Amino acid sequence: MRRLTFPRGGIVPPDRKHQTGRALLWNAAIPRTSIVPLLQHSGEPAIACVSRMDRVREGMLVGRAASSRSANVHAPIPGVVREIRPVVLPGGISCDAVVIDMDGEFDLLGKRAEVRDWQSCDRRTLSRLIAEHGVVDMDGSRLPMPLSYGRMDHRRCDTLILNGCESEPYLSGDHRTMVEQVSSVLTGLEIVSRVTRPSRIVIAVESNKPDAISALRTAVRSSGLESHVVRLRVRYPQGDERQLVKAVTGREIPSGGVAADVGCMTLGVTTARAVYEAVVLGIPLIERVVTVAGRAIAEEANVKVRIGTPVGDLIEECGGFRKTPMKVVMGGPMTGHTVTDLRTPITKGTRAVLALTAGEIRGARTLPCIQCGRCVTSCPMGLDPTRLYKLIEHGDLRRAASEGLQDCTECGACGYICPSRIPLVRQLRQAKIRHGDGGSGE
Amino acid sequence: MWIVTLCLLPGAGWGVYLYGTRAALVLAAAILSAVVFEAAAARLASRVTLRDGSAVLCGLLIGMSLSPAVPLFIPVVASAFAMFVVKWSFGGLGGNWMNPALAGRVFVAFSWPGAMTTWPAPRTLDLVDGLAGATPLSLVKATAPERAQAPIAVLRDAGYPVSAFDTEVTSWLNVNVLGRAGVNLPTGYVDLFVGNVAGSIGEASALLLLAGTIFLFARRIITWHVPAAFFVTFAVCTRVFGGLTAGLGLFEGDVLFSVLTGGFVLASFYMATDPVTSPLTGGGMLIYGSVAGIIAFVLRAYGQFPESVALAIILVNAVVPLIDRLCRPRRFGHREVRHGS
Amino acid sequence: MVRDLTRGIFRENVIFVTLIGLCPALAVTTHVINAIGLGAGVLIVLVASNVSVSLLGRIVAPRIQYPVFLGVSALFVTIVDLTMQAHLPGLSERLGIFVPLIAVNCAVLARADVFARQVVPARALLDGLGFGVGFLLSLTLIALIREVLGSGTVTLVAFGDFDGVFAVPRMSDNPARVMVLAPGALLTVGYLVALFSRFRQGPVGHAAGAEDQA
Amino acid sequence: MSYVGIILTFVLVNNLVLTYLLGVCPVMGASRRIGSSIGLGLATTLVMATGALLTWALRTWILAPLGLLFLQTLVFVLAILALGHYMERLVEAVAPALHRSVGKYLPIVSTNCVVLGIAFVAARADFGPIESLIAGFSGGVGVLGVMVVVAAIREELETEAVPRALRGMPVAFLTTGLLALALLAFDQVFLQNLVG
Repeated sequence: MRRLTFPRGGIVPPDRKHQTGRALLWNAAIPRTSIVPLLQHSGEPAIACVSRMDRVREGMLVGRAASSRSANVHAPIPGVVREIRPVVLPGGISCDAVVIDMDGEFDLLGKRAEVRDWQSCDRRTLSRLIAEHGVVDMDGSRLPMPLSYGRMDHRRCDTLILNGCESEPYLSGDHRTMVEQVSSVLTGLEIVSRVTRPSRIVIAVESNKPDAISALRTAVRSSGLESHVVRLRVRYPQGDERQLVKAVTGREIPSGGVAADVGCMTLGVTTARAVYEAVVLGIPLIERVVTVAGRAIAEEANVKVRIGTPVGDLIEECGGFRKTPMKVVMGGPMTGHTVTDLRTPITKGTRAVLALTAGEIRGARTLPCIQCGRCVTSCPMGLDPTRLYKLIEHGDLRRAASEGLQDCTECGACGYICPSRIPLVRQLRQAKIRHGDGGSGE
Repeated sequence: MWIVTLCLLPGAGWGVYLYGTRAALVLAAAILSAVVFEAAAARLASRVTLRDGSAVLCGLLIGMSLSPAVPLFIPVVASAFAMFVVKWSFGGLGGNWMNPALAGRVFVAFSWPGAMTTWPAPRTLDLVDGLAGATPLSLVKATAPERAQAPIAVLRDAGYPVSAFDTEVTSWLNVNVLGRAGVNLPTGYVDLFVGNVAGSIGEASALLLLAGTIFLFARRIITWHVPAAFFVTFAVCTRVFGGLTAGLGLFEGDVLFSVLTGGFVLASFYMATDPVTSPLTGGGMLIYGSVAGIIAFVLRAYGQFPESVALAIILVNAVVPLIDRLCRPRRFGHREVRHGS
Repeated sequence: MVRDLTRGIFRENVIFVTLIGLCPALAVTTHVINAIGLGAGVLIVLVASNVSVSLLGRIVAPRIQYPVFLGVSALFVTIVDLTMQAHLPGLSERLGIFVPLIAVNCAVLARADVFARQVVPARALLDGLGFGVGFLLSLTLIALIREVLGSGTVTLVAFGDFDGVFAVPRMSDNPARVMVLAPGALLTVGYLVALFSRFRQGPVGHAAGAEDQA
Repeated sequence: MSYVGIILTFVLVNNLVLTYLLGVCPVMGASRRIGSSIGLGLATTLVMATGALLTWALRTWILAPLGLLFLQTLVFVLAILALGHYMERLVEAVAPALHRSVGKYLPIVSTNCVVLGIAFVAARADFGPIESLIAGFSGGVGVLGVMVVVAAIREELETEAVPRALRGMPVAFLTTGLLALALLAFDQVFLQNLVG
């Protein structure tokens, strides 16, 4: 059978997942200090509801959602609020963070959670539970969950897609989650489908994860969830919502629109699991799976880690640096951001921490553009990155915008493929922000 | 760029073997002056660019496209024109819209047509002296159409030598390979293919040039689109109409002869594929190659200058921005292609 | 008044600065003598039409001024053309259609329209003289460069046994023929315009509006 | 000369812009954007075709019988000026949409040397009415082609690191110059070989 994929552009970089994709997930140690930013998604920050020297319990609300574009934030560890200070997150967003020093007892860790009979809950209850526990879309749009599916309210959702592509190199957290915790993922999916009531559910996984596919197929059959698992061709950026919807349904999300505009909703694997924990076990979103990889890391692994753990602590957990890293990246190699401060905390949206050696990063020397056109061929959005880049360099943002600047999803395919190593993505990303619409045009 | 240069070296080396030190001198003059002029121009623009290798490549291509008999000021002027006028006046590597090496060559070809079409006798593989004063193509073009002969027969009649090597290989081919398909290859083509003929320094050996392209394809420095489109349209046109100018009928053109002469291989694989001056997308490249093929054929058949391929390419270079506009991919999430603003 | 005269020669040189009236500058500058011949023709027409326009400017209704100016310049061009045909048949033949084309030379029309119709005849005369001389000098410069590079010669007026052609030593052996062909003209003017703008330190290409009138 | 010969002559071999160097001003001035260059080019083509025909008629039916051929320049200039003027009015009345894109350029091009140039060229070659029309039209197509090609190249060059002194007009000249160099490929010999 021809494996589904999106029609144009895209690249197939070496995936570098072999190490972490086979190893079991393990739990990181609890950090002594947790730095919990009040904005961990795109939208508005939560309002702190604790103050300095307050004692917090594990899983206690520390930041209350300010609006529907905001999400609750909980204390990942029990302890004392040392301070509330501004932090700069990767990507240059700054917000206040609650800094908690560990102290006191763990209420959730190691305790047997009480299982809620979610089947008897109605839509509104489920939706409220998801929101209360601070679940955000941890993979795609990074919007608070209720908003993410709230867009479906007035439209008919006909397809719910579980996004198990994980097409970006290095990342394998979703892969391990699908293999090891397949039933919680499926339950999370089922809960979301209860809320959005789609007419069909598709589980999309790239064909380089056969063990995940077979685990999902078995679990689907035994759980009786009405859905089918499709294998997609390995191709980056298939995990991007636009490409995924196109690959699975053939529908094209209009420029500036969202999946809901074409009756679809995508759900990330990590998010599905968080939904499960929130609704069924009543555990707020205080930890997530992070891939720690790169040649400079002593022990590459997928680790379940508390939100707010400083990156440095996490790297120590994995044996520290084996070599001097050229740079440390939070997020995937294509879409992530370089961090310079190892005290930067893990947030709900941190999919990976990569410590890359010089050999893994393509040379920094930029050569003149020779108009080879590879970036045009690789752009899944049908843009002409080199032309946009030149227009931006030339200071003509207006023209760049008319040629599709805001359609750029910052997938990084063009920059990856560029033989002259021109920092296309960085430039386009900055120009998008400067042009005003801000963010990814959502 | 360095890799392309490397891939060209066997072909250039063969030229030096055929014509001796004189050819080496022309190549050296072209490369050296290209590098010097590039350095000077880059200095004026306060940029450092020698490391990208484009100057060396450009000089090499200029040298390879010249006759070994040209006075040495010709490669120097060609390099100067290429570097200053064609390349740096438009902003250096990436800014130029016309292939600098070809434009340099065309400039000197139109300026000194006499010197550019003087061909010394090459030292061929089995030391049979080639015919001085004409390349196979110019010889064939010079014959009047009323003789109504295939090009290879024209060469025979003009006393163009056939090497023993050619005779042997051709007969082996005829017996063992082509004979089974019922084809009988006349002698002469093998000489053209391996480069036992007169011509510009770098165009003689199609074999060595093609060998170099294997590496180019393997490293994905060039794609198949341009050479394939170029070849197909040129071959089809030659087959269908190519016989007419020789006094033959429709469908009697000699494709093999046409593509093995006049620097076709050099131009289609190494010059037309220059990324800077060719379109961005695969579709665009197909259009570009096809148009270049048609123009190359028309100019070769009816033009004054047998080396029409270079002219065809720079002519099509001019419409590349239009082709790019035409072949702009459809933007995701938009219903139709938006043509500019 | 002095500025009326000098302005056209360098600071507002029609060819290199305002970039109008280019076509003859490009086409006829294969030989120095052609450039001088056409330059002189333009000079005469420019002066004559400037003065006439200055006189007519007040009488003719604005609505029909443009056609009238055009007619005036065409009239003088006809006179120059016929005179040239009669007395300099060789030159006239070489310049071909470019003599009658002076009639629509943007330089002539632009001066009439922009300047001459608003001022007294004396100033119009000086202005015409200045711009005419500027035009003549520019053409000669272009022709000198092109002929030396492209033919290796400098062709001036023939008299007696002398055919008027000076050969430039060394250049005449292997001249770059392209320079006397069309590409040579465009390239030469391109670089000269750049050079002029560099000396003037001013912006180049502000003549877009004027060109639309062309 | 055959009709095909005339077309090839004025589009390629003797392209008015790239060989005769006529109409360089509009090419330089209008070729900043493809859109305006197409409009101007079409207007030029229109005026050139009708202008060549009109001047043929004036020559054959009025000037020659009256022995006034020496007034040719004056008559042609004024006739073509009027032609452009009235054609614009006609276009405006008949097709306002066309007026916005093409028609508004008609009066501008009517005093252009390329339009008058083709009239003189046709007069000197003693072209008949059909030949004049074809010459005017194909000459216009040649001009249009150059305008569009140069405009497309210049649009790309806008974002390139062209040396400061060369930006704007000089680089437009160089572009046109290189185009003329390439077009040298089509010469008289080529024309003779192709159409005899």
